[in-house]
Amino acid sequence: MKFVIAIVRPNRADEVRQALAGVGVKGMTLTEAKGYGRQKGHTEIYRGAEYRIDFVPKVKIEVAIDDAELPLVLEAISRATKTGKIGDGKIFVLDLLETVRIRTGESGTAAL
Amino acid sequence: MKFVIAIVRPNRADEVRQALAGVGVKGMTLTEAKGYGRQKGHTEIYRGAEYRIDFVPKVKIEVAIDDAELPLVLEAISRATKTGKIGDGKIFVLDLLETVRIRTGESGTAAL
Amino acid sequence: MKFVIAIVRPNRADEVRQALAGVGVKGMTLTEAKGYGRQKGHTEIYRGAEYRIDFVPKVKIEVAIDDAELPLVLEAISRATKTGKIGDGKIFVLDLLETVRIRTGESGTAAL
Amino acid sequence: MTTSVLDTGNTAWMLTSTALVLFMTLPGLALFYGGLVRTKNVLSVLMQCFSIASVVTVLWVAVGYSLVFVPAATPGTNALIGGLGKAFLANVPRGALSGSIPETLFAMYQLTFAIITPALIVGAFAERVGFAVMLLFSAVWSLVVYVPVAHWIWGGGWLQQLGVLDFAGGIVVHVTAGVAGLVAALYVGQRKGFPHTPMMPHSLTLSVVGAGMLWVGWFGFNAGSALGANGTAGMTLAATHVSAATAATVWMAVEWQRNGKPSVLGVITGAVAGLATVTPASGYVGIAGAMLIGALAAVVCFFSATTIKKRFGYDDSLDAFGVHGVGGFVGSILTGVFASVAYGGTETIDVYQQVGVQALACAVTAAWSGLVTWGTFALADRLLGARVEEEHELIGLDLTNHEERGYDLG
Amino acid sequence: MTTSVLDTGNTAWMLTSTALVLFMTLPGLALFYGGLVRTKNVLSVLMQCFSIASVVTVLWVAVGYSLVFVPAATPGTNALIGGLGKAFLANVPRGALSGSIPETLFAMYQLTFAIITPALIVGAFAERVGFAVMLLFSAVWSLVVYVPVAHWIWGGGWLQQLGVLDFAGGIVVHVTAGVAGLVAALYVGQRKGFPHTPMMPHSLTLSVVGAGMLWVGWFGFNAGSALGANGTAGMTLAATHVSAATAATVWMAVEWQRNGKPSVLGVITGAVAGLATVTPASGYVGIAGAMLIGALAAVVCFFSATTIKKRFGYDDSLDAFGVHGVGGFVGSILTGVFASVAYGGTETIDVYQQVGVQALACAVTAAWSGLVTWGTFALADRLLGARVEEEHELIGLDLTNHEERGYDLG
Amino acid sequence: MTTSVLDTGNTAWMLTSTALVLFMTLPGLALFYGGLVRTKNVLSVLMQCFSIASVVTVLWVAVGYSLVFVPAATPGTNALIGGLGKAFLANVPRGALSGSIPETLFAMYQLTFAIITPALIVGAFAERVGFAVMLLFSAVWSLVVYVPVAHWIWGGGWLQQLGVLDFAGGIVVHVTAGVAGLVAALYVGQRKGFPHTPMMPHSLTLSVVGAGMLWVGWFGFNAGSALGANGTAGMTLAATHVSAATAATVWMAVEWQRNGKPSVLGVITGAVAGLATVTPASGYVGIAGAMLIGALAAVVCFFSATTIKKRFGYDDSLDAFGVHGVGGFVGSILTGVFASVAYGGTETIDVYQQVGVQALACAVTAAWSGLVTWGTFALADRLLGARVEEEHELIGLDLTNHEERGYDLG
Ligand SMILES: Nc1ncnc2c1ncn2[C@@H]1O[C@H](COP(=O)(O)OP(=O)(O)O)[C@@H](O)[C@H]1O
Ligand SMILES: Nc1ncnc2c1ncn2[C@@H]1O[C@H](COP(=O)(O)OP(=O)(O)O)[C@@H](O)[C@H]1O
Ligand SMILES: Nc1ncnc2c1ncn2[C@@H]1O[C@H](COP(=O)(O)OP(=O)(O)O)[C@@H](O)[C@H]1O
Repeated sequence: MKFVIAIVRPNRADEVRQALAGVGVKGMTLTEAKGYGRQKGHTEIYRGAEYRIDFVPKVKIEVAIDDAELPLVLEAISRATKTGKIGDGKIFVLDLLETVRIRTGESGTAAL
Repeated sequence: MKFVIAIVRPNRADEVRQALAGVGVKGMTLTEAKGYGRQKGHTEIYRGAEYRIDFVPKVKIEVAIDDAELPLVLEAISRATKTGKIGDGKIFVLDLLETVRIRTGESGTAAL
Repeated sequence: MKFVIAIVRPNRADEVRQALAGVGVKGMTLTEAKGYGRQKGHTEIYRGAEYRIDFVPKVKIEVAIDDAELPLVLEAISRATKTGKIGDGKIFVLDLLETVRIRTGESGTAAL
Repeated sequence: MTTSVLDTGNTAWMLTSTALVLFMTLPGLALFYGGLVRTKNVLSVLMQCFSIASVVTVLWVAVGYSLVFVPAATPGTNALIGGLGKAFLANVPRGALSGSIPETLFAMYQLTFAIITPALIVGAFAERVGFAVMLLFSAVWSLVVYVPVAHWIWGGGWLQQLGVLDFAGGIVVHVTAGVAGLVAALYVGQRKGFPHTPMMPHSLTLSVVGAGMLWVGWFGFNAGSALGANGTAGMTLAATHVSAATAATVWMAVEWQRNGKPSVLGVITGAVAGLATVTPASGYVGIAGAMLIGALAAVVCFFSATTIKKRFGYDDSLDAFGVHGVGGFVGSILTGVFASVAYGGTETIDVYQQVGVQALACAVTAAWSGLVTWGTFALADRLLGARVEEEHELIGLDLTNHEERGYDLG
Repeated sequence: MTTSVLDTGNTAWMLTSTALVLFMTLPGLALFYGGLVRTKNVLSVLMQCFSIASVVTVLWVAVGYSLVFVPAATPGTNALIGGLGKAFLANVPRGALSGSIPETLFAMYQLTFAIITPALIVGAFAERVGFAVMLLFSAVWSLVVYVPVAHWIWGGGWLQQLGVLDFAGGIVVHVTAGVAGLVAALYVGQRKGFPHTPMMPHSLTLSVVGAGMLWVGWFGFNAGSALGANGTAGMTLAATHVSAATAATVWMAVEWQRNGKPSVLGVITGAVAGLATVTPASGYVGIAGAMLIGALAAVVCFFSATTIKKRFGYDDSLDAFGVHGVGGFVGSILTGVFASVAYGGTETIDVYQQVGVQALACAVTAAWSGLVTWGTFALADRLLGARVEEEHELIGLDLTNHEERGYDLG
Repeated sequence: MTTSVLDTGNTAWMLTSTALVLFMTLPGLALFYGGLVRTKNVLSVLMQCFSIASVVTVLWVAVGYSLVFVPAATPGTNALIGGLGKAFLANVPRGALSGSIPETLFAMYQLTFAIITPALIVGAFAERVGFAVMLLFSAVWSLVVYVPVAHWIWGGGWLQQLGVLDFAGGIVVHVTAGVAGLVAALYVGQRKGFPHTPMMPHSLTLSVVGAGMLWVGWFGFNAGSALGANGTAGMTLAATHVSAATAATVWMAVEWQRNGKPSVLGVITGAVAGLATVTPASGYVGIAGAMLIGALAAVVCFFSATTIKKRFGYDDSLDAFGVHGVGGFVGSILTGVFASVAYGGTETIDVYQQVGVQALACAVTAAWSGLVTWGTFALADRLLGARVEEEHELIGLDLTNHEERGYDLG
């Protein structure tokens, strides 16, 4: 199994959810995050002093999948969130040793 | 070492903490998250229009452990958070290559 | 590639960002978190009753890097955030199978 | 008092007072209470205050005002309830006067009291009673408790004839609401998890804002009860303010001494306790009396909101009984003392006898309010279920009752 | 009316009313609107209300007051616009009276109306119009629409001569602002994502607070328009309050029936609709008339803010037109009915004829306001671009227009 | 002024003004300041305002009022301090008058000034001074600075005898508080991280709300200082409002020009600067004078809160000195000019001489306030440590001083 972490633009969360559901993914978990990268942040002004805020709002989507789903999943995320402009985000793929569904105690791909 | 990620109901965080402490876990990290899965979300109404919110509040607990602790940890989390109703959540287990305790520079299981 | 997760004090995020940038890291992702560990939390009082809050505010920094960068990265994070007092935090290193830059479709170390 | 010429100064002050007392509920009390509940229930509390203000207005205009302040058609029943001669304010032309102010204005000023009283109660059963039950209860309680009690004490009813003193509503407002709160809290039971799970205020910031508004608005509540801009209004305002400040200071000191730290919640609760407690006495006492009342209010209400509540284990969520009820009792009894000219007050009374009358009035109204509250909740329980399903309590009333959330800050 | 002696009671009430109506904008309306937008735009709305209050004050003192209330130098033009005799309030000494109150005070009281009117409009184009465009528009609109319309109806202009009835600004304030909002919303187009993306209020809590302040402040708006503390003020306050409460109750009932649940946004919108709609009639009607107006306000505005808006697809972000505009129309027409002594009102009028005059006044002012709004936006579009870049709309106006954020709670 | 008959209109306005000025502190200033600090310190600021209101009330009633407004027993000392003849308001019966209003009311109105003045100071040392030190300081400062200075200028003391003009507290309130703030900020030093770490307001939304309340409440502060509902009150209200609006507009323009963008914080700070600066002159000037004062207030305070503070590096956290102190100085001096009939004012004065008196009064009170502040902080430093431990400053005062948090939105 694979554990896929996608960092995407905050307003794209719903598109990603739909795209993933579209390729058969049954669940995912989302966290608000702040990203630093090539995309530049913004400035804020306070009493005449300007402060650079380097971190930009991002959403992190974590989804555990079966190995076979990986290409589809990568493609779905990219499709749903790609604008071609700096800041589209990253997808990271990690190996997932085990999954447990707490409710039933099922494990492995059955628990996804 | 293993890196365990548990997605559980938000009001269960304290029970999980206690259960983990009960099996000897010394530390953990918690993040607020939103989950999508079989558990259905809620609707919100605005000026007569109804919107479905598919994401439900969840808490993500991350805990780094020694390999030997894994069965106990899985059992403790399940016990603390299982209600038997849809939405109890998932546990994911990843392999953990290295751990460093910043304060002392210790690494490996000594740093857990 | 490696996926490094650092849990640090919340007021240290900017120092870590600078230190990482200093060793050539181009991007990272930050999440607000709450930690439980040796560092004790605080008490809150409500209508004469005292409640212990065991979780303390932390920041989680996730950074995907090339294998070769690991020692530098570990060192940079430690340097930027170490105070020597309990609660400095942890660094966890996981193996990273794949990285994709959504904007360009690049993958592997080119996408970092 | 009974001059039949309109005085613009008195009218100006009563217009302002009406605005101030409405402001106490909207948004004052709504914020004070709203800040104290958990995020998932903030809107439910705001909604309760807002809808009570609306529905009670309709009831008051329809029959409430008339039943309180218009003599009954058959004089025999007037001891218990007034008449319907001014239902829908039909016989209140714009030229009609009540003392030296327009009667329409008097009716609206009194309405603002009828609004805040049931709104105070919701603090006791917050976070677990659904909107429909709350609305049904508030409407019934308003007509069956507030209206007759106000008639008994202010509208020429039997307690007024006995000489009870209640300047601005210690009994009419705070005792009745506080007891109703306690009984309702007992009927519906504790919130799930109480008292072990911490149920922290989701925004003490909002509660402080609400407390500030209550303090300021209370000038209209008490000094407005002078029904004119005169020496009584001036002294009443002073007594009100001094009692609030003294109570806040004393509560802070008590907490500092007992817990090692003064709390924000403590200081604002102290101020509200001082305001509620001085209310029945506010127009009769001098400065020293007001200070003493404030100090006692802080000590007694501190004790009731912490020790007593813990001891008996009822879940009066936001201390509607612990502060308003207890403060109302204490203040109403003390009015029998400090209103006396012997103690710096304005009334030539026999203190022992007056305290007796005050106690009787408290006891009877408390019993009546408690009885009707229990009965109404029992009825609502039959019809709708007195409290929400456990699942809904967990999710929160905002989403389950209104499909809305208080904040969407993401 | 034309006594030339200062009455301290009337003056006291008008000082208070001036404070109350300013309070409606700062912070009442600012909060009501601010809570309804998304987090990223909350400051932009607060800033708009605050800067309108500031800039309109300067314009009003400079020329506005004079052009509305001072007769034109050449009598022939007075039907359309007043004169500049009191520009910069230069000829308004502190001893000057307007009726029985200081003229300076009258000028300030009227100013608070001139402030809130353009502030109401911003609700219609919120979240997509930049600060500079908003400011330019508000300044122009204030001088070219508000000032002449106020003169026509309150300053001795042609509509007043025709006998139009507008006690506290149903036409002058709500029709003009509502229509301007609609036209502006049509000119700049929908927000990106509307109506499919949910654009939930970021803090209904704030909106409830704002609504409470509007309700209380409206006592100054309507009862203050009696320009004294008298029987009319009392009845006006009652009519205002009763209409608000009835409308909130009815809106709640309609929603409950249609959606299965009453919403917080519904109840507060209902109250505001009741307040806006009763405004033109508030000084003329009796209690029954006010109740009827409130009930109608709720039904019609509910329909306009949900069904009609959806049907025609314009994006009146915060329902400035749907509530204020529609409520203004309905109330102004109904004033022609319920102001009549035949229906419990104060005026001896022919209802059919009066409704005609009211309709004419609404139509002409609406047309003028719409026209000038379209023209001004077209001009602003040339100069500055009518709406912000898409990227800026996405990021939000707080950061892009002001480099600030509403909250930093981390 | 010295009529001995109660006027209900004047009394109505002063009752309202008392409510308005208390509202400026609770919750106005509390919110304005509370929004500007970081989340971890919001409650500490609210708590400071609330507890100052409470404790100063007790002190004022006990001795403050008497020492300011009652002539000293030995006439020789009256130039410096009043007498104790009305300690605990003991000799102030409800029938007593002050001018045409109840003396109790006058005492309460003046109390609201005594409350807000030390509350203004806390803005200067926010986020690093503990609760106990703050409370000790406020109590001492209130008695040793506010009370004598108010006596000097308003209670028949030496500066009043010299003819100083301070209508509503430019010197008594703003100069004394501003200078105390500066000295306290210097004594306790910068916040850890200042000025490099951004210390952004945690909720500009709250600050805007607070600013709106301050603006509205200021009508009671300035126009209430007319002590009646008359022509002076009307003109004072106008001058106050116009100055605020002009200052907000000018500040916005200056910022727009210098930073490319106008900021929300700028506009609200401008309004407050305009209000503070016009205060001493508000009852004496005409509209043009008020506009000029507002414009100057904006420019000078902008300069002081940005450039000067940066240049000298003191950490006046919320610009208590930069806005109130500097505005107070500027306004008090300009009063010597614009109060003159020659410049549209009411006073027949020699401008040069009057400016001299004003400057002298500013200098002496500033020196006295600064001296006592330094001394009191030095004393508090000995007893309790002037500022909190570094660790506590990091965690925030809410948790470490009160074991509470401002928000629990999770
Ligand atoms: N090496 C990295 N490790 C973790 N997160 C990263 C890394 N590089 C980028 N990110 C995340 O991806 C986001 C987008 O990256 P950025 O460089 O701004 O643009 P792009 O995705 O177009 O290359 C960043 O804001 C950050 O959250
Ligand atoms: N494949 C997945 N990857 C990541 N998170 C998941 C996945 N499936 C479920 N989750 C998380 O687990 C939560 C519970 O899942 P859900 O399907 O609702 O119920 P259950 O745990 O009873 O099967 C989801 O809300 C989501 O946060
Ligand atoms: N085993 C663990 N798994 C995950 N996170 C941990 C673990 N142990 C500690 N942490 C995180 O590291 C933080 C610091 O740990 P703590 O024991 O308090 O101090 P120190 O880092 O000085 O040993 C914790 O608050 C928690 O967020």
